[in-house]
Amino acid sequence: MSSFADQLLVLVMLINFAVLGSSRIALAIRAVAAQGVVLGLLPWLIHPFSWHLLAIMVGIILAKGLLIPWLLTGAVRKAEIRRETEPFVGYVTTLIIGALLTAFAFVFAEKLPLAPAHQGLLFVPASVATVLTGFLVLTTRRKAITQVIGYLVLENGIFIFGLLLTEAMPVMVEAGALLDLLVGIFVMGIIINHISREFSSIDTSRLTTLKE
Amino acid sequence: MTDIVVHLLLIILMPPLLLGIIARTKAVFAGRTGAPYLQPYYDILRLLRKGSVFSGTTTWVFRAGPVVTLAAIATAALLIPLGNHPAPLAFTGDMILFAYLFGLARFFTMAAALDTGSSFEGMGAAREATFSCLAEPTLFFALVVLARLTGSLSLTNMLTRAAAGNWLGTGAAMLLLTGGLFIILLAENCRIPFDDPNTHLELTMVHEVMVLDHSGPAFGYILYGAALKLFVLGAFFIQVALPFKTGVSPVDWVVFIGTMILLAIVIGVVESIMARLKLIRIPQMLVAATILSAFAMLLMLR
Amino acid sequence: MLYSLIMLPLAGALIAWLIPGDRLRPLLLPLFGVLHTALTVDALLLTPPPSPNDWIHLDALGKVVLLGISVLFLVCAVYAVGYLGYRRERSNRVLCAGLLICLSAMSLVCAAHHLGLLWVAIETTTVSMAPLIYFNRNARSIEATWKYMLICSVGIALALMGLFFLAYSTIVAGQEPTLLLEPLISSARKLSPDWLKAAFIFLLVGFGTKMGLAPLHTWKPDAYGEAPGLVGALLAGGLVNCAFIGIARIYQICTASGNAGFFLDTLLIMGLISMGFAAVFMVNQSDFKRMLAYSSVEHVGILAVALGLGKGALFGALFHVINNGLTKGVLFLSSGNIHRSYNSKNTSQVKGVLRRLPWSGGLFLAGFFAITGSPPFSPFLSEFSIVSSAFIQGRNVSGGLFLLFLAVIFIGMASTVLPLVSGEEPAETVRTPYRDRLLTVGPPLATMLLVLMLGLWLPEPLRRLLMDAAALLELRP
Amino acid sequence: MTAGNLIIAAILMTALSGIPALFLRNRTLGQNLATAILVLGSLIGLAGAITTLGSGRTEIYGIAWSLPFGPCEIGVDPLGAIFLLVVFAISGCCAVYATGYWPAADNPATVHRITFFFGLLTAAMALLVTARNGVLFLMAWEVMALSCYFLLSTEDEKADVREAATLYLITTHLGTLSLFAMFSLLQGAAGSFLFPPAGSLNAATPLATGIFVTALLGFGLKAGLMPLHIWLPSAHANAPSHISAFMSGVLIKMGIYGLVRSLSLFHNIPLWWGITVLVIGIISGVAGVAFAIGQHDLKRLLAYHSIENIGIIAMGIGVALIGQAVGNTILILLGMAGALLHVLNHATFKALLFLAAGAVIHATGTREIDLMGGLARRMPYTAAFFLVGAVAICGLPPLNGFVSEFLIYVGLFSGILGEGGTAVAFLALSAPALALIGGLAVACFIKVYGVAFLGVPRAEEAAHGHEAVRVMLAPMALLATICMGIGIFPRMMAGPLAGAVHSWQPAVGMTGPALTAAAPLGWITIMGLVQICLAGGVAAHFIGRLKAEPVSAGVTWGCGYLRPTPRMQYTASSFAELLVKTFAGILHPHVTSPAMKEPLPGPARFASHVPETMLEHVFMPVLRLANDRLAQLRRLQHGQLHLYILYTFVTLVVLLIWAY
Repeated sequence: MSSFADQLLVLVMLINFAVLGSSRIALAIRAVAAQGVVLGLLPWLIHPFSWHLLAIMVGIILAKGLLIPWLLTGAVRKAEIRRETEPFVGYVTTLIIGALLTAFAFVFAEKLPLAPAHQGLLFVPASVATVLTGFLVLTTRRKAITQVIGYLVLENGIFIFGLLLTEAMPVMVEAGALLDLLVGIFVMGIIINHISREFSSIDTSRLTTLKE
Repeated sequence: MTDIVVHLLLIILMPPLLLGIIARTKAVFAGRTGAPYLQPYYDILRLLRKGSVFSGTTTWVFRAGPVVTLAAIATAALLIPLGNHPAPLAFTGDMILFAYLFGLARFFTMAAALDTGSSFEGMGAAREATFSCLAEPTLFFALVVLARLTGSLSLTNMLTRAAAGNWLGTGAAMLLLTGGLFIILLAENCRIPFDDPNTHLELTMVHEVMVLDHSGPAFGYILYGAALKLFVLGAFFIQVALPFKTGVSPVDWVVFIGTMILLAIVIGVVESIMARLKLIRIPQMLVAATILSAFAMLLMLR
Repeated sequence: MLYSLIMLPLAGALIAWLIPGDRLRPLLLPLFGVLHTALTVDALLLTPPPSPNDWIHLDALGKVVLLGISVLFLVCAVYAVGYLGYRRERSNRVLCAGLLICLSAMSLVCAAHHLGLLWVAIETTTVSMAPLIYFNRNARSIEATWKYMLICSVGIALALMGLFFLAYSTIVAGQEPTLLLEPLISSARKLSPDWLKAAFIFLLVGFGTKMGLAPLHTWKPDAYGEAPGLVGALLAGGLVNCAFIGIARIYQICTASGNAGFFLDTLLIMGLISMGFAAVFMVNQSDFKRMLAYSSVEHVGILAVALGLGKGALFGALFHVINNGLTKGVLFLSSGNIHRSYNSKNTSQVKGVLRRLPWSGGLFLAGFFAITGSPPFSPFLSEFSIVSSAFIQGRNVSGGLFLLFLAVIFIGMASTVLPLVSGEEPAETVRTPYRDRLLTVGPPLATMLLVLMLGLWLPEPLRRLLMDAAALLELRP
Repeated sequence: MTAGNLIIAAILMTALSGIPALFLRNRTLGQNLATAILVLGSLIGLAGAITTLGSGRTEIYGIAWSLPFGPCEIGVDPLGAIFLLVVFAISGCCAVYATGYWPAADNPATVHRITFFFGLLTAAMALLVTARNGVLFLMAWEVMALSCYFLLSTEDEKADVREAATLYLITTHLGTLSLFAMFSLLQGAAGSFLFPPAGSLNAATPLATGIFVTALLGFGLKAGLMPLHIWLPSAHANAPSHISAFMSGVLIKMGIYGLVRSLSLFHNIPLWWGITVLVIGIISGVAGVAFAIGQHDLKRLLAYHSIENIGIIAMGIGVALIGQAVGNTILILLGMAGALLHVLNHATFKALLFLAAGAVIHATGTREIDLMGGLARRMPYTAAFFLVGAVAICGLPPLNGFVSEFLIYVGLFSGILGEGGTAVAFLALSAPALALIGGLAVACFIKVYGVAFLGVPRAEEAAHGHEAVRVMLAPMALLATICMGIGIFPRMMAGPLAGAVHSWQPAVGMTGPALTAAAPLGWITIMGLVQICLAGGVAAHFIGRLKAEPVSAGVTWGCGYLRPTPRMQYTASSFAELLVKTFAGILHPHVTSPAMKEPLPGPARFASHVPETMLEHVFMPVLRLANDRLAQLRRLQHGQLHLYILYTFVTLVVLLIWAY
């Protein structure tokens, strides 16, 4: 069973690369949605069944897999943009950096001891790698919407780690995670609309009037 | 007691004589007969009997100038030992008062000069101010040396104890010191080569040009004050340069008077054989004097 | 009791949202401000028996910060009535509601003893502030809001990661998995050190972003510069302190874990870096609101340094939390007035404030003296006790750097503030309706007097409270 | 009513003196009321200081405060009392003067500001001198600095006033920061913020060295020791004159007080401390007066003389420290007594000079001495008082300036007689240096006095000068009297000074007679009287002659030129030219001199101006350089959001790598 979880985690990491490499925003959004669904499935594999668990799964799949992608697509449609043109760093380069970061994640994970229950699972490297990927997207992309996607990837990475604690951690913290996610995206969505209204584009590289 | 009386008599009577001797010496060098030795006395007495002319621009400062100057120099004269005899007034640190009294005299002379509002007298005051504050350190180096030499903080001891023995002990230092002091002596008393007491090219003068406007008794005081200053500083100098002492009081008085006259003659000779320095050279000479006495001090401290 | 502290403002927010009239709504703020302060004082006076395993209870640390926040909010609330009087063109529904929500979240931060709950509360403050920064609805404010939102969200996400690590460290150590503070502290020695370190780093970066430690402070000048004065005051005097509590809680756990060296050094270095950054950016800063932002960066740096020094500096740190909050309040509110009156916040246009607005100008000047640690204002006491404890501990290099940065900062601030307040007012400045009135000058004036009072006379209860709080942070050998 | 209570009462009264005026509609009444309260407070304070000096007792009071810096005490001892004397005396005089110089009727906008902060300033200084706890000291220190800032920036509509005020504020705050370090270190050494008893700390420790250096830095900045004097000239020049008088007379002395007080805590003082202070003193003295000669702004010139006199005071302190190092009590006694007496003397004659200068500026409306001239005719009293001050500050007998320099000189010379290589060398070198300072001071003040007061008016302003009103003259008269009193009867200061030195260094078991034995103050009286008698005699004779013989008035002898004009008089620039040229090495004067090429040159003018060289050629360039370097760093705040996030990212990674 746990080996299957590992395969899913590998899949998650592959999706990271898909996000990194995709120039079409719609694709990136789908990729993140897929990642969300996969994460929603994961708890099933590592924890024994419980209604509580089921609730969490459903909640996650709904939020990460449907609601947020829907919000984002809406924002994209409003702002009429198809693809992330000329990012700060080229796609190939980002892919390479992504690979390096993933490697770094594995090295970092090596240094940390695991609880006996989770020996040999890829959770830690996967989550760290995903977090780093999120950072990478955030720092290399121009469009506000893509940066939101990057932020989502970051959140996913954190969530992966959260899975290790599902039973240890009280519900409300997960709720907190989701809440944060939702509210964050929600507010960002609003702001993106305003940005597009103010600047007739959501190219954040234009937002540089405030500086020394 | 007698010593004090003699001291007072000397500082009252002798100073103009020095001027007379200097003038006579110069006359001899110039091949003239020259005025009698006592000429300065006649001049002063005549001036005291004359009326005065005061410029309309002047205030009380102008009148106070000569008075305060003379008083200050006279006070200094009471602090200086003559020959081998203690000064009438002697106490720890009197050499500082001695030095500063001349400062006071200078201050009021210059004030009186500036009070006239004449550009020439201003010029003279400016030069006097500059040269005197360059001369000041030399005197104090000398005082330091003497203090260290005699282990005392009073002019009387410093000068009376500065016996010929010192020359054997620390000849080099004394030599440098004498050189320095002699330059200061000439500079402070406005003698050639620093200044010319009896030229009448105002542009070239220092002391004389400051007193251009004084007349009558005031000018008499100035003349006498100048003579007294020469006398006092001369006494200071010879007791460092020629500390001959026998210990027998009358003899020492004679020796002192003799050496003073000798000094006057020397000054006369110098004035006759030297030309006046260019004005811009004077500061350099004064700094040189300072350096000489500074070296003397270093030799002492070594 | 405690719950009312949190619920009451929420109710207020609801009412504010429902009230239709823009004129009436602002009056809710002082009303709830007073109620909240009353409740706070009450909570401070009669202490419920400490219940360690409770998710919500108020310990000395929480009390200190809560006190500061409540007073500051009251001041801003009264000010808001006067301020919104000048901003009739905007609907203030969002502003009022947001302020009250933020207040409730801040109270929760002070009371929360479950780190998850603490984190949620801090997150709420972040989110609730976003629309307030956006109050002016122009290109600059939206840019500021966007940066604030994204950077802070990233930070907060990292903090969550840190919390997960912390929780996991209990699991790895085979402890009862929990995020309650007291159990964590008592079992700190047993936690897996590696995970603890990782947790500390993520939490420091996370809450540090919120607090504005350099180089995580990048959102601060923009947000502070564009937000209205009273929002800036709450950001600098309220939210910063919430983040401080977050870090202080982690500090409690980490220092209890035995080998505290790494954690202390990290804080010390981060703090010094922040002060250095602030110093660099304050020199010839032409926008006085941005200058205040950098000053806030400086002061969180001071707090971090104080935590890093420990021992005697802890008292100073906690006292400084209050002093900095209040003084920043004065500065932001008076600078808001100046901004209103000149319709510019650039020193090239703003001159001779003392002649045009004697009260606001004087307050701004006094605030400047206070914030730069000049006696007899209270920040002097806290800053001096911090730096002196540095020297007393023989940390001369840290102390020297501390003073050096203070010196540069003073030069920078002085050369911005003094030309601002002194001299003749330029002829060509625009005339605006703003005048100094009781409602816009009274609150900062009262705060300034409070700061002065604390600088001359530290009331015994407050002093004991600070001592207790410092004892909570003390390094346990 | 003990001395301490008197002092405390005085502090409270002066501190509150300005408050009632704030609530009075009638500004003139307010000003007079404030002045009355202040003067009354000052008198009470003087009474307290004098009782302390008389009894020589030290009184310590604990005061209850809630600040977390240990117990707090205030105390009055002879050492402090000397400074209290200065504070209250000068404060009273300046306050009275202000009613004539800064009347409420003419300055409705600023009068309250001045009276309020002036009272606060006085109180802060008095508190500073009595503080026995480091933190209380710092508070008083900063209140003093700030209220002085507000006084200084009274006329902040003028650009150069603003600049001066800003410079002052920044430098004084830097000093305060250095004092933060100093008192922290002191706490580390003494174990409490209370000042330890005098001579209780060992100076031969690195900690003590730290304290010494920080103290020298912090207090030196306030005292205006070269090269930390940069703020002083512009501040003194741009403040209202009675404020300048108070700053120059008292404010900078607080720096001296701090230095003296902090040094008094140590025993076993290393020689290099003394030599450092001595050398700094010499530098300040010579450079200060050299700069002064180059000025022709009356108040800037006086300001540079403050630097000079602070240098002389520092020399005295240096002598005392050397005395401690080599174990020569005479040196300690003479050096410290000289320094303390010079504190008192400089306060009196410098205040006198600034007040007189204020009267002149009030009358002529300019600070440029080349536009004055002939004022002695129009304002005879002011001229006379200025002359007294000038003679005193030049250290000429028989006024008070001479007495304190005399003590220092005797100290130097008795040090020279003693053994101990290095020490003797430095002492021997400093005697001529002091002489040089004296000579230059004479040159400078004859310049000021001659150009400003003597001769004939050089410009319209001077021609219409008018004598100052009585309330302005009275304080000057008082100060002049003090100058002469101390100058002729210095013996009355012997007891207090010895007591102060004793409380500075209890090891020196000295009392009144010992000081008079070490330095014959009695003789100074005698010599003074001799001088006066001689002068009187000559004067009497002179007057007699003038009566007896005809006296006629004429024009000044122009060497044949019969129509001299005022513009022919020697100007300040030309008077100073020779000296400025001599010291051009350190002064870097800006000279504009005519270039004579053609045989018959047209009109040309010579002018020289000496800037604040230290500031222009050392500090500003450094600051500018630093600023340019920092400008590079400021690019980090470029507004690129994604890079901001990168910062976060990098911080995280760096910390992780550092941790593992």
